Amino acid sequence: MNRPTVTRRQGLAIGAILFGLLLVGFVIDGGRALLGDVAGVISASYFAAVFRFTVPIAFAAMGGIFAEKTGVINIGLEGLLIIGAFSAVAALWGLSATPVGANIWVAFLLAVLASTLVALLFATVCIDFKADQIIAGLAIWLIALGFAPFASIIIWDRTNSPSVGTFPVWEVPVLADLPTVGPLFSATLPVFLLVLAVPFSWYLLNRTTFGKWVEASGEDPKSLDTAGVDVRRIRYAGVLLSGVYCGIGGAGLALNTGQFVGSGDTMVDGRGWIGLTAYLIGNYNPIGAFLASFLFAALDALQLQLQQIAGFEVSSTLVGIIPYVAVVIVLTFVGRTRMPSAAGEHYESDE
Amino acid sequence: MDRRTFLAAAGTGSLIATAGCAGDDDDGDDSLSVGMIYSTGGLGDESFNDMAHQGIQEAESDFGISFQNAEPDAPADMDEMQRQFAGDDNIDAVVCIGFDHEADLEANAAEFADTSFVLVDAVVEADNVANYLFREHEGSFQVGYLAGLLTGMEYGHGGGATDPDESTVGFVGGEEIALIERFEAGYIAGAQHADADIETPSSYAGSWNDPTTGQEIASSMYDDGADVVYHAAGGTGGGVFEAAQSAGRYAIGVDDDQSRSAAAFSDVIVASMIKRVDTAVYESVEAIVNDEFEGGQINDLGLEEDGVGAIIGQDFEDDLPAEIVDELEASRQAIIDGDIDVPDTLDDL
Amino acid sequence: MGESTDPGDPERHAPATRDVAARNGGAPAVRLEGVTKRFPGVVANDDVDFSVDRGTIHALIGENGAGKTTLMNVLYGLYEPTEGTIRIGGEPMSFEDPGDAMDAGIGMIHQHFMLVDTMTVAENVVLGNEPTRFGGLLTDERTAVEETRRLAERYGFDIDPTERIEEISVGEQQRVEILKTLYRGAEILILDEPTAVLTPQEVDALYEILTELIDQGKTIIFITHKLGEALHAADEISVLRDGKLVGTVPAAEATREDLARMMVGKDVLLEIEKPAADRGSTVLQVSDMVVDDDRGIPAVEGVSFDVHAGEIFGIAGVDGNGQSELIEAITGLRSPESGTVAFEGADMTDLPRRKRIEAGMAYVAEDRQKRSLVMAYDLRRNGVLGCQRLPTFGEGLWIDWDRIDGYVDTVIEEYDVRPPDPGATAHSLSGGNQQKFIVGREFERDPSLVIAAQPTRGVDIGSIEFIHERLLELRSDGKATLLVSSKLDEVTQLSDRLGVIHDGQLVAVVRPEDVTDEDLGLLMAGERPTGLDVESARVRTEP
Amino acid sequence: MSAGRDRVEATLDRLVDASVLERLQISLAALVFAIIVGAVLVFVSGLIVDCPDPFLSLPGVGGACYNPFEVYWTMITGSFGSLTALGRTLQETTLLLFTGLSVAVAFRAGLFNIGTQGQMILGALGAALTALWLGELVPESLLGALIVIPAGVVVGAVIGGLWGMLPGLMKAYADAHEVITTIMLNFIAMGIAFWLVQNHVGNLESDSVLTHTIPDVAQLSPTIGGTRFSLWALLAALAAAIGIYVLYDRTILGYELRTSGLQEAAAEYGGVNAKRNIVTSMTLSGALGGIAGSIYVLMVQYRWQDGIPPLGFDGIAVSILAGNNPIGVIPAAVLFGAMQSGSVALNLTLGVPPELVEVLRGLIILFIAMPEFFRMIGKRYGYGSDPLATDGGENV
Repeated sequence: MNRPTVTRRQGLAIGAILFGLLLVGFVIDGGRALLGDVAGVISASYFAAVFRFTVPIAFAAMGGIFAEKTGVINIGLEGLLIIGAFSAVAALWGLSATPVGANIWVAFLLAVLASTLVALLFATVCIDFKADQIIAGLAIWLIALGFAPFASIIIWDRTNSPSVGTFPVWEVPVLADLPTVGPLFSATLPVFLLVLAVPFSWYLLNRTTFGKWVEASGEDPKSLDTAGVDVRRIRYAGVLLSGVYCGIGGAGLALNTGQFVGSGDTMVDGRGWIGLTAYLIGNYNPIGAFLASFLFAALDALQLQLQQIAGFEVSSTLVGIIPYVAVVIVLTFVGRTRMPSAAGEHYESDE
Repeated sequence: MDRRTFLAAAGTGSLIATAGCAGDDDDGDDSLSVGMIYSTGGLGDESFNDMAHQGIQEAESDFGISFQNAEPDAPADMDEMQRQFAGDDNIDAVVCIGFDHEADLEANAAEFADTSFVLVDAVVEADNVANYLFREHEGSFQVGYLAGLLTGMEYGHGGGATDPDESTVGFVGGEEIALIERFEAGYIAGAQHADADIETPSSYAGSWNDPTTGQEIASSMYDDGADVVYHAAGGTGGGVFEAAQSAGRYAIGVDDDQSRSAAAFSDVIVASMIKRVDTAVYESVEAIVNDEFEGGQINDLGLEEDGVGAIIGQDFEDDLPAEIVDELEASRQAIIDGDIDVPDTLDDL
Repeated sequence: MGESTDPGDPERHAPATRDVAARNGGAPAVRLEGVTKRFPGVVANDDVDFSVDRGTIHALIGENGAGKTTLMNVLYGLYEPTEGTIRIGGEPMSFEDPGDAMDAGIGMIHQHFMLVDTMTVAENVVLGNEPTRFGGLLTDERTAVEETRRLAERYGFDIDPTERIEEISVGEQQRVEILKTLYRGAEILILDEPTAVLTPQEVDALYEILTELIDQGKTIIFITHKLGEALHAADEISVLRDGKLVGTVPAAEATREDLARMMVGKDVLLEIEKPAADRGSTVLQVSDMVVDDDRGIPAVEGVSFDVHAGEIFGIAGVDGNGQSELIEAITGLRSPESGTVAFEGADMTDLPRRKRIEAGMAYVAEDRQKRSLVMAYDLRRNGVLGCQRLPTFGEGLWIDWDRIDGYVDTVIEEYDVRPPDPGATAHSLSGGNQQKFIVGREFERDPSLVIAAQPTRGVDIGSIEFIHERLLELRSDGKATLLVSSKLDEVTQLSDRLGVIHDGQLVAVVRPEDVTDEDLGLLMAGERPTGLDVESARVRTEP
Repeated sequence: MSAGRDRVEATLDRLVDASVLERLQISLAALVFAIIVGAVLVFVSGLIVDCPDPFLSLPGVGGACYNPFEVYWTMITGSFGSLTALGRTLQETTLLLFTGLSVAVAFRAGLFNIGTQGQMILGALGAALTALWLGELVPESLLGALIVIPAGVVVGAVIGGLWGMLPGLMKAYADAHEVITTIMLNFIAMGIAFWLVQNHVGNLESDSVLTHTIPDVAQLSPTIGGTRFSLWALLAALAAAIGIYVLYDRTILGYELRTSGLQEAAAEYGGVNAKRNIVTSMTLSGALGGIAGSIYVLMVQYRWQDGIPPLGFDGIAVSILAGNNPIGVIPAAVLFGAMQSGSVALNLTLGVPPELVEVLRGLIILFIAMPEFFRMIGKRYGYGSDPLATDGGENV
């Protein structure tokens, strides 16, 4: 059996260097002094924007990690993000007609719930009905991609929702008033949740009993089963967690802007797929996945900023494919990320 | 009127059903029947397609015509829809909305020489096609000028206020195509007309349906001191308005009066660059009804024809300083008179 | 048919010296009464009674499918018995799941280890019963490591709790499995075929561990189909056949012949009768082979030998001494760094695998589920694997399924392959049937050279006998055979000449009848036995 | 008579052995379930929207605007109810046959090609550019068409094949999972094609991102007037289906391709260069995707234009519904073709959003993915084996 020859850290480092090179390769235009421009763009508010961009990608990525670590490959992350985004806006819109009123927190919870329910469907299909996980995941994506605009038209008579309201901006006392770095400390709920979720996820996976069970469930479910732990429940937990995370990511995306856009690939626009690439590059480590997500988001935001500098030619199309090129290169040349051994396989207890 | 209510009320058979199924109220009626084919954004885009729809609905009530709608999923569907309508004996005229129709219509106009076509936003030179183009750069110049004037002064009303220290106005585009660059060029020229040293950052989201990116671009522009951001980015523009509201700055809408169609943001939408697709559709139908249809014609609609223009947002109509309104009227007149030459590409700036 | 006892230690411990009664506080540790387990259409265990005294080792033997594993799974709570009672220390028990069995002090070490490769020894030991801190919020890793180390020291295991499973040897992994059950407080340990994957040295170590365990009061039941092992290690032996308990005998009083008869239900030829070799011309000549393993490290370092028509040339050695790489180089699955392979006089070192098949080289691969069979294919499609380009089975571009069907039918009939249904995939066949099918497919093609690697690994006793007969038949037909096996008795009984491989080198080529098992054991361990006249491989290639 | 019937039955038995029958039952059951769930969705949606005269009034709930039966009936008449409807259905069917076969070819060799969409997009661009270039050189005649159309198809197949070869190489020589790499290559292909057309090879005059329209001589002329459907393309697609069936079930190469994808080590044991064959399978799969793109350009769009429909993803649905059987791809492609074509009528006649069809498609895939569900339901019929989708269709 071929063991991966590259450790996580090396993989990450190589990945990071790679992005740097790609970035320079794509962006340099006629040998202009790039660095000065980039430095001019990078500021605390730039990073604040990057964090907002990172939210859906990193949550999808971490959700994907939990599902796949338990042995269920969840390729439907994009679909779950769409469900989360749509439900958040639909819930907030619908709540305004109820006694609850347009309460954004309730809407947020409902969206997470909706995404989790779809994840539950996916879990049932994969775990109890032994569906091929890749196919079922594709189905979840396609269903969400059709359902969200379908329901939008039913509800709002058009694929794009009206504006329903956004998360309030919270400021961390004192820190938000600091000069240079202040903007980093005023953000909306999803960003704060992200900052909490990354270490939380890492801890959950690496320092808790549940994390060990997750790892065992994905590496060698039979060992876990014979140790007296119900593999089925662990796998359900993993997939449901991916639903919760994608719900947060999707709702965070939509409620930051306050509307749902369902035309084309919907407003999620491939962020779930980038999440998938992020956790592969991050080698199933929540911190790695977050860093990869952050890197992609930073690149995207940088591209948008550089465009604003007069005379700067950047093809947003080409910059947009960098994450995908990166993951192909990483998978092919840097050495395979090590998939959990039992990922994609059904497990049936002997009982 | 609600779209489905309309469809149910009009009782039109489907594009396909008309070929096979009966149950149409057109039969025996010699009023004009129009086939409407929209662009891929579809109805409900709160701008381009909805404007066209509005125009045909007005024509319906004013002239007693009937019409059928077709919404292509992809440009690939347009050819077939054109042919379906053109080949349908019950349809007298076909209105094609959007530049994506151009290539297919070239072939179909020749093949269906007896059908009258109306093409909006592109030109097909044929005897049976009436073309409507808009000089979006002229309208964009106007809103750019407005933006430039606003950023140069201290102004506060509604949900925003300008920063008197900064002299910056931004532009957010959808996909980077020639049409949108026309908006951008006119806008920048207008802003510079107010102040030659004004900063005009612009950025393209790369998508028509990514409000998140629109929001981030606009936010960064506001952070960098932009007082006004103008968008020509479809669904992505929703994020621009959101950013304006949270930054307490101003935004400019596009295509229709977005202070009304996106009323949640009326307190920051200081103006919209209106593109009267509704008028174009209405007038083209009127011409056909009156037997004045002129194929081969290119109707180039600019400020002079009221095809484009700056329309002040509903919350700002009564509040904008009179001198601004006067300046705008003056520049409008200057453009009409040819005293100002508005560039339509970035290279001509 | 039996297994040799451990070659290095022919003197098995004497059960009579063990003071069983002293430890036996009355009731037996385990007692099964009338246990019956039925599956739809099958009776796996039929009214089985037996008991195991505390502080003893009990061997459960029987052929594959005799119901040994099912019975132990009943005892371990994986299955609920259809009828009958389980008593632990005299108390009747009813186990819903393995958790209940564990609570009752029963631990099971499965044949395939239940270990998570990516986790450390300590993490595996505590899996499912992790010590926690902060009210269960976090795993207490330090306690886990310390607890594991303490247990290992107490039972004399040499093991580092912080190493990852994927980094330690198979024997060590087995010790981790034992630690897992001990950690859970097991008093009764069930081991399923514990020596199947071990080297002779590791088997020795295992026996020592088992002895240590019973000295500390544990009770051990182990499943095996190796008679020698049962005789050597156990105090008592129970024999199962067709789900029924044939009898329980004290190991001291049993003989191999008795046990074999009990297992199979008829007399079994334990000694293979082998007519004298009728050697012909050289068929395979391997010279100075150097082969790298997957990591690029030389695994075979300058091996030379030849195989003649009408003889079986055996290669004995502990697994992982370069056998696999050598065979792959000969069969064309791996390119050697240097050296040559000649087949019937013609050099074929650089020929692709397909040419070698066409030249008449048959190959029973070591890992049948990975190499010799496509598990998702039915027997028809497996029947043509490797022969698809032979003119017998197709013309030009086309495959002739009718002819293949005929061939496969012949193999199934001649080699007594019993698929559950005619369209069954290779997956659904038992190991024995899979191997018989492969042997049939390869042998029926009338090859001039057969290479058989571990041909009876994981195969039931009946099939082993069958395969051995077929190998001897080939020999009588004048075919050349290269037999590689880590089972010492197999190579010594079948081979005409025997090469011993150690650390990538053929340390000796001997006639099996000239050497003792002990000497072979030393050779396999890289030692040079005193008093044995072992000549170099090259010299001994000619008689 | 009776002898003849026996023979027919014997043939049927051979062709449709038990597991094929099971596969068929699962596919049909999935279809039925998807239709039922879709009907519920439509009905509930009809309760939410407002309409002047609901077909059904539920006390306390309101009026139901959409009648599921009417919805499905409209889809049927909208796809088969007239000659032009039929033409559109067959046009979709032809394209889906190629993309479905593309996916099935890989699947049958144990490889999961999700990259047909990207292979198709690049193949389409190749075909469009070839047609534009060659179309100027050849005479405007049947002869010219016979040169330029095959040339376009071949170039599309080559480009699609090369794009499919990439994940094949990565799988064979770097062990990179083809599911991931093909998904990524889709995005990359779309980006590259868009960028090329927008900045370099397209019609730079136009506001749209498109190439110039290919000359008449390069266009596959419609068989049914008023549609863009060419019988020749359909026949070619059917021939491809049969050819692939024969390839995999009757030829040595087909056997070796399948074995290589299913179990690389066993293929090597069998004297097959498994790595090369994995690359071959993916290349063949990509070439079929490229052909789908070529046909799309030459028969439907007459140019490359941004916004090519997701025929490659639909191909996955087609292949899965067909149990990855090349012959089964034919009815599956007809079904999905009809659904696509019926969705247009749905929107126009009843105002039901055409996205309903996308939901239905997803539901069908979801149900097909879980044969166990149907086995649980139909346990009394004694279903046994476990046909996984990626077992190379051995149970098919």
